[in-house]
Formats: sequence, structure tokens, C-alpha cells
Amino acid sequence: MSEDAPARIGFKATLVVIAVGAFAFTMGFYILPSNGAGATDTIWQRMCRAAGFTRTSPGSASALASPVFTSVIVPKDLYVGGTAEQIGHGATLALRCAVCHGAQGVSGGDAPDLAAQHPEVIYKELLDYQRGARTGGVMNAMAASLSADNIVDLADYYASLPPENAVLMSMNAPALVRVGDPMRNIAPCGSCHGTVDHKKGAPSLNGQPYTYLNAQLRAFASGVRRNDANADMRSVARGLSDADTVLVAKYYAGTPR
Amino acid sequence: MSAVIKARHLILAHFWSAFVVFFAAILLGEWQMVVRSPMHAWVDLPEHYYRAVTGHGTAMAYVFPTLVAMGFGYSIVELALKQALIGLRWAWFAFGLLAVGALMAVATVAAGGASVLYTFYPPLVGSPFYYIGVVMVVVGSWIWVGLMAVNLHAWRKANPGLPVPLAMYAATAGALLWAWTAVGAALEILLQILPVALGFKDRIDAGLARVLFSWTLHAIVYFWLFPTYIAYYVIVPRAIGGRLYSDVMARLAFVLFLVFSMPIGVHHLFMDPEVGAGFKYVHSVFTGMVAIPTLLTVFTICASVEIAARLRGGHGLVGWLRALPWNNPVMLAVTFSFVMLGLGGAGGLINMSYPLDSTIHNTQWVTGHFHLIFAGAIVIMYFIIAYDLWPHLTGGALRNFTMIRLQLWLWFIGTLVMTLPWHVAGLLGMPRRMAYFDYSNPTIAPEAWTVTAAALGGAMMVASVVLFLWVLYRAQRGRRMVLTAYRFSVPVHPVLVVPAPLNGFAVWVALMVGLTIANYGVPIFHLLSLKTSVPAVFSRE
Amino acid sequence: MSPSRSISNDSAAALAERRWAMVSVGVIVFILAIIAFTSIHWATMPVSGIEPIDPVTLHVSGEFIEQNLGTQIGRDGSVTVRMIAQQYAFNPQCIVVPAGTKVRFRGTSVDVVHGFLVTGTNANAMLVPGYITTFTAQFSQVGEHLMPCHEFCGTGHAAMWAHVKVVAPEQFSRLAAAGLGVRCD
Amino acid sequence: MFESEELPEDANRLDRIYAHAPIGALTVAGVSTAIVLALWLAFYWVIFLPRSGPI
Repeated sequence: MSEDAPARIGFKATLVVIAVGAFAFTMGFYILPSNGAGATDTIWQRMCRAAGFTRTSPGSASALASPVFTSVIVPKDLYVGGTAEQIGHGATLALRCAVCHGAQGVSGGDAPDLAAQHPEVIYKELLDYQRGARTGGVMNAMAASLSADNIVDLADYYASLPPENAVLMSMNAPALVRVGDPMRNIAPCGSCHGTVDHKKGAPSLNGQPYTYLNAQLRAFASGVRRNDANADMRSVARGLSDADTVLVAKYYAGTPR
Repeated sequence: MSAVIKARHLILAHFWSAFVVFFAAILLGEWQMVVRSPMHAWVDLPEHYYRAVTGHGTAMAYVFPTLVAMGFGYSIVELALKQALIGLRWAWFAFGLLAVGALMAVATVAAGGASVLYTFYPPLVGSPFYYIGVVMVVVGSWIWVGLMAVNLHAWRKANPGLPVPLAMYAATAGALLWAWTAVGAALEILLQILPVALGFKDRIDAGLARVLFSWTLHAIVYFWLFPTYIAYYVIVPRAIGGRLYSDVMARLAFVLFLVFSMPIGVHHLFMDPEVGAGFKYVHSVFTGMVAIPTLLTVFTICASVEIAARLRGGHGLVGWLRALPWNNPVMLAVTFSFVMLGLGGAGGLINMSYPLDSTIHNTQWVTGHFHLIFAGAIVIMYFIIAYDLWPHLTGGALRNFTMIRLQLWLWFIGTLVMTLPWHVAGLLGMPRRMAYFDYSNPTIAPEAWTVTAAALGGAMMVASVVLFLWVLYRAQRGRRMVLTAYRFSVPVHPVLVVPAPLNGFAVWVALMVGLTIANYGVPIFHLLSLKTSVPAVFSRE
Repeated sequence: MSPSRSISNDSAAALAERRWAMVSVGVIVFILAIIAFTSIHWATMPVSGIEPIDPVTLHVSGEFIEQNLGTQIGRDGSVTVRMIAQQYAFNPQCIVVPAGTKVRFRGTSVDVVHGFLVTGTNANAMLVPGYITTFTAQFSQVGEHLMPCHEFCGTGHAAMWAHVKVVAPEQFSRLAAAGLGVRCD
Repeated sequence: MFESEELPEDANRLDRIYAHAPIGALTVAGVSTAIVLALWLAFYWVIFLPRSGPI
């Protein structure tokens, strides 16, 4: 190196870098893409494919979802919470729901408690009942007549009701709730439903009636209920044994809201 | 010039905080290894595990090496340029900014506000305080970059036409590299993540964020590596009684790092859908190029060490190795460092080899690889840097070389015991970043011993750090020593003139920026044009 | 130290340095050549092609609706695995592929960044929300593999393990005859 | 901190060593690099290729 004319080192280095770059780009954008789709494509097509500008064909796939699955997309402003007016209107509408779900959103029976439930959960389930993606008792009929605004107001109303008390973490929760079971691909319940972490769209389960939780887990496991977007609950429920189902349903039923 | 460094309080503040952070982070690492090993029941809450991973990564990647590089840089200004540090107040301000930022980031993580790992992973988004803390750390380090440049400039004005001392030349190259490579992550945080974390936006482009982070992610490793390479060139030959074989080759190696360590980050994204295969190959080629300055370094340092051996009467083709001062901790450390650099380098060449990456991408192999390079080859020389400077910072002598040798041995063996089994685990298909494994599964069962080994190796490393801190503390508190002036290695022939490009940075910085534009320009602008933002997912909503 | 530089010594050193530099470059060029050869000859190209997709509407319309997920045989006889990842499961949770056949994977993520590998093989990819990942793999032996998520995706990440069943091609054809995506969950 | 015991300065000796020195270094660095390359090739043939499926 010491033989180089001093000032030329920079020039030489620049040439080397350009040469390496030329080699790399030629290989990456011309030679290597030659094994792709067709030998007939032009240089320009090859380069575009290598740069990632070209889309590959999606292959044959049907385009429309079957109505047995959910078609709900939760609008993002729903996460913010409703105005006083919306909540008030929701309260009026909720008079019809009080028979089963309780005057303050706490059912006292087998129907789920709705007080302080995340608004997107109520919104999505009502729409699913309305569209038939979820079936259950009187709910399809109850939801049928609701307008889109009514559903938002109901969701905001129930979300605004205070929880009895908020319990966030429990180190004594069953293993399935804390850590799940990897080999059965059972995610920890708590990583979505609020004991450890919360996944957007997942309902709060604390204090829900045991019979309700048990029945829903079994409905997910058998595929009778399949309005969970992308099968996120069916993925978990079908791995649960009988005993597991009872265990986690009892745990959540027994956890104060 | 006194033999005690004038800015010693500043530098000691950097080193002590670096090593305390390092100790805390290594304890977190060891805890992770123990709780996920078959010796321990599964962690109670996996979120605690990811908190620990985030804390470990943030401390080890952003705080610890940055503080070491800064402290070492300030020392070099005074020792190599033989001038008092200009901008001492700014240096303290930078330190304060960094300390406050680091504490803020770590406290947020500890409170569970940002279990997103130090690599951020949007659309996962944590508390804004975490990101603001990280930004403060980076801004603090940028002030250091400025101070290095200012001090070099002042020296040049006072010494027109003289060759910049190698140590300062290399330290400034490292500073410039960091200034530019940190831009990627800074853009990601400031333009993409913080607006979401602060609530101004609710969508974020995950692909663009990954590309921007890759801009930082690879060259940051070379920023960590710079102090180590500087120590190879300017401390090792002197400490073992040799001569630096070639000053020009040393400079060339440093500027090649400056040019080639930047435009290669996409090799972290070989398996990603947001970068075209053409750019992946280009980055693979340039990653190959960045191996060249390392190979040059291996040769130059071996030749420098060989001079020491032959001056001590060594002879033969390999017989000279016997004549080396093996009792000298520096000799021991540089040997360990090279062994780990070689093994880690082989793994690195595999990782960067385009198709080969598919065998090990995101497996425990990768964790093994970068711990072997960073914890192994790099940090072992950080120990040497601290030991070597310590008397000049504290006035206290390191008297117990046996203790130092034991410390280095523990670190070396511990690192190998931890990282080599990780490579095996990766080949067996063990993924990274798992809080627990079901060892009862027949596919996973053969991987169990590797986690136990990692916990064991980690324990040795913890013991090594305890020894390290103890040696430093004892020296600082112990008997004073009569100091001779600090010396850097001298080349075989005194450096009278250096080719102009290797005495400045203009060409190299231009090439670094140019290559960044060539290799990152199209991918970044393509993604900007696509508008592929997705809803953010808040950690612990 | 010698005040006058010995020219012959310096050029000997320069020669040694030059030789070493050639060896270094040679090693790298050798590796890059093998990579290029492997890529061209065996078409082991990594993920290429940038295809944006909106993760919010995946379940409503388009390629990744639920009944499309699984392994399908196209009209041209090609085999495609279509899959999604979400916190904290893949869908399908259990993938069926024919042995000794080129299998095209198309996948994406519903929420955050995920990734997967099929243990003991080179099938390995990232799934980034907003983009479709496409790559080709081939499984030589009939058997079962684990398929963990290998990118941190949140607190439930460690429980995100899927399975892959490699079956004989004839058996696969029988399973695929129904016309739906084949899956084993 | 770390200093080797002072050796007598002998310019001629240093020059002689300098002229011949890199042979040992070339050997050590060469062998190390060969090992690294061998590890790479071993990975390529023993692990990567067999996992790529039948060609």
C-alpha cells in the first residue's frame, strides 16, 4: 500500500467501491433474477422483479368470505369512547337488554355481563348477530332492528358503566391463563384477555358467568361458533381438553371484575 | 503533560456508569437463561421475561458500549493529541443527557411500559418515555461525536500537516460511523414511532420501520467494535513489547469499516417481504466486503505480535508463538478475542450468505452469533481498555495480574460455554426470544441441554464481571503508583507522512453516504410511495 | 529505531500485505461465487416482490379469507400454502404439504410482525403486517415438524407453535380432492 | 498499564525482524482464515444443502 501515490488512494478506493457496486447490482438485478418466471422477460422486467416492484400472481383463490364468518371491521374511533349524548341514547336502548343482562349490565344469571366491556366487543358481537355470523337465543332477533348508530351507542353505553373493581394480574392463575401450552398452540388466556396483557378486540372475561364461558369455549372448539376473526378463539379452544375448559371457565368466573 | 488524565472525573463517570449498567444487564441476561432452562419452572408471567429481554438489550446495545466508546474517545483526545479536552462542559452535558435518557428508558421498561425489545418491532408500540429515553442517549452520544471532531480540528490547526495520531484517527472514524448509522433508528423513532406513542397517529408502516432500523442495526455492531479494534492496534503491540506492523494498513482498515459497515443492513431482512431480492443480494455482497478490513486487521495484529515474539527471541514458522508473554493479560485477552472473532466471523459469513441464512434466520444460532462477537470478541477488549487506562484515571495500580487473568479466562470460557451450544440449538430449530420451552416434546427435548449450558456459561460470565468490578474498585481505592506517561503502540518505522486521504475523512464519508443512498435509496422511497401503514398495536394497553 | 527507512524491508512488507489482501479478497469472492451459483442453479431465492395488503380487512375479502387458508392445488397443478399469523396463532395451526413437491407459501400477518421456521428445513420467513410474503420450499421426507413463531410478537409469543405434516403426494392428492384448503387442525 | 519488560533497543535487529516477520503472521492468519472458510463450507454441505430438499 505504501507504494501508492498518496493522493490516489481515495481515487482508487472510489473506483473499487464503484466496481463492487457494479458487480453487485449486475448480479442482483440481472443475473440472479434470470431463474425467475420467464426467460423471455426484458431487462427492465427483470430489474423490476428484483427490486420488488412486480407483484406475483396470487394463484387461484376464491374472493368472497362465506357469511358464516364475521365480516365486521371495527371503526377506529370506537376505541375513543362515546359522547354523553351517545351514552345517554345507549342507556335508553339498553332498557330492552336489561331483562337478561341486568339493569346495570350485570346479569346475575347465565347471560354475559356487559358492564365496562370494551366497546369494540359489544359492537362486533351485535353486528355479527345482526348479520347471522353468530347465532344464539333471542340475540339475532334483538339485534336485527338496530341501526348502525344504535349499535355504536349501545357499545359506548355499556363501556361507560363502572366495573366493580379492576383486577389486573394474578400470579396464582392457572398455567393455561399465565403461560398457555405451546405444543398445543394454546396461547395464554391472559395475553389477550387482560390478566397479563390485552389484545385489541378481546373481551374482558373477569367475573363472567361460568355457564356462559364454558358454553362459548365449547362452541368455539366444535366450530358451532365461528365469528372470531381469523379464528383467533377457535385456534385456542380446539386444543383445550374437557378439564381445561372447566378450569379456565371457573377461573375467570371466579375472578372479581 | 502529567501521566494522570486531566478529564479523569469525566471519563471515570463514563466508565463506572458503563460497567454498572453492564453488570445489571448481565444479571438480567443470566436470570433469563435460568428461568427458561429445564432447571427451573416456567416463568410466572411471560411479560416479565420480555421486560428483562428489553432491559438487557437496551442497556447492552445502546447504553453500555456507547459509554465505553465515549470515555475511551475522551481519553484518546488527551493521550494521543496531548491536549486538554476542549468542551469539557459539553461533555458533561452529554453525559447527563445520556444518563437521564438511559434511566428514563430503563425505568419505563422496568415498570412494564415498553416490553417491545430493544429492536422496537413496530407496529408494537410502548410508552413514549422509553423511546424518548433512547433518543436522549443517542443525542448525548452525538454531542460526543461533535466534540471528537472539534478536538481533532483544534489539533490540526495547531499541528498543520502532521499525521493525525492513529488512535485519534480511528476514534474519530468510529464517531463519524456512529453519527451516520444512528440516523436510521432516529428517523424510525422520531418520524414513525413517537408520533404514534404520543397519540398523534394510530398507524405505522412496519416494513419501512424495519428497513430504517436495519440501517442502524448492522453498523451499530461496528460502532461497538471500534474501541476493540482501536485497542488491537494502539494498545496490544505496546503492551506486549512489539511494534505496530503498519500504521497505514491500520488506517485503511478503519476507513474501510466506515465505508462498508453502513450499506449492508438489509442482510437482517433476507427473509422479509418489504425488500426486493436484488437489494438483498447487493447488501450480501457489501457485507462480504466488510469482512475484508477484519481480515486485514487479523494479519496486521498477528504481524505486530510476531515482532514482539521475535524481539523476545522467538523463532520458527509457528515456534515464535511460544516466546510470547502469555502471562501478560493483554496477550491473553487478544488471543481470546481473536478466537471468538474467528468463530463468530465464520457464523457471520454464514448469516450474510443470502440463501444460507434461511437455515438459521431468527433461531438461537443468531443469538449465539452476536453474543460470541459482542460479549466475546468485543467486550473482552473493553476490559483491557479499562484496565490499561485505570492507573492513569485513578492513580491506583492494578497489582494482582492473577486475578485479571482469572477474570479473562472466566469470561472466555463462559462465553464459549454459553454461545457455542446456542449455535447447535439454532441448527436444531430452536427459535429466538422464547420465554419458555416445552422440553417434554421429542423435537425440543434434544435442545434442553443447550439452555442449561447457557445458564452455566452465563454464571461464569457474571462471576467474571464481579471479579472485573472488584479489581477496578480495589485499584481505585488501593495504593498509589508512580506513573510513567501513557504510551500508545509505535509502528516499526515512525510515521512521518501519511497519504492525505488517510489523514482525513472526506473521501470516506462521501463514499459512506453515497453507498447508503445507492443501497437504501430505492427501497426506502419505494416503501414511502406504497403507503403500507397498518394499525399500531399498543403493548399493555 | 532506525532513522533511515530501509527500502527493501518496506517493499517486502508491502508485498506481504498485498498478498494477504489478495487472499482476503479471494476468500470473499469464493463465498460470493458459491452463493450466486446456489441461487441461480437451485433457485433458492429469498422472499422477493413487494405486495402490499391491508391487514384490517383480511378476514372480510381477498386472498386470505378463512376458506382460502390451508394447502390448495391450483389449476396448473402447483401447490400453494396460504396462511396468516396473528397474536398468538397461525392459521392453519397445522399445515399439510406433499413430500418431494415444490410448495409455494403465501402468508401475511393480521397484527404485528411474526415469522416462522419449519424445524429441520430451510423453510423460514418473516410475516410483516401490510405485506404478503411469498417463497418456495420443498420437503423431501414424509414426517412431522414443529413450526414456531420466531419473531417477538407480544407476551403470548412463547406459546405460538404450529405444526407441519409432510405426507406422501398420493395421500395429499386424496385430501385435496375435496377442493378445500387442506389442513390438519 | 500493561508494559512488557523493556527490551534493549536494537534498530538493526528490528529491521531484520521486520523484513522476515510476516511469515509467521501469514501462517497463523492463513490457518485461521482457512479454518473459518472450512466452517463455512461444512455448513454449506453438511447442513444447508441437505435441508434444501431434493434438487
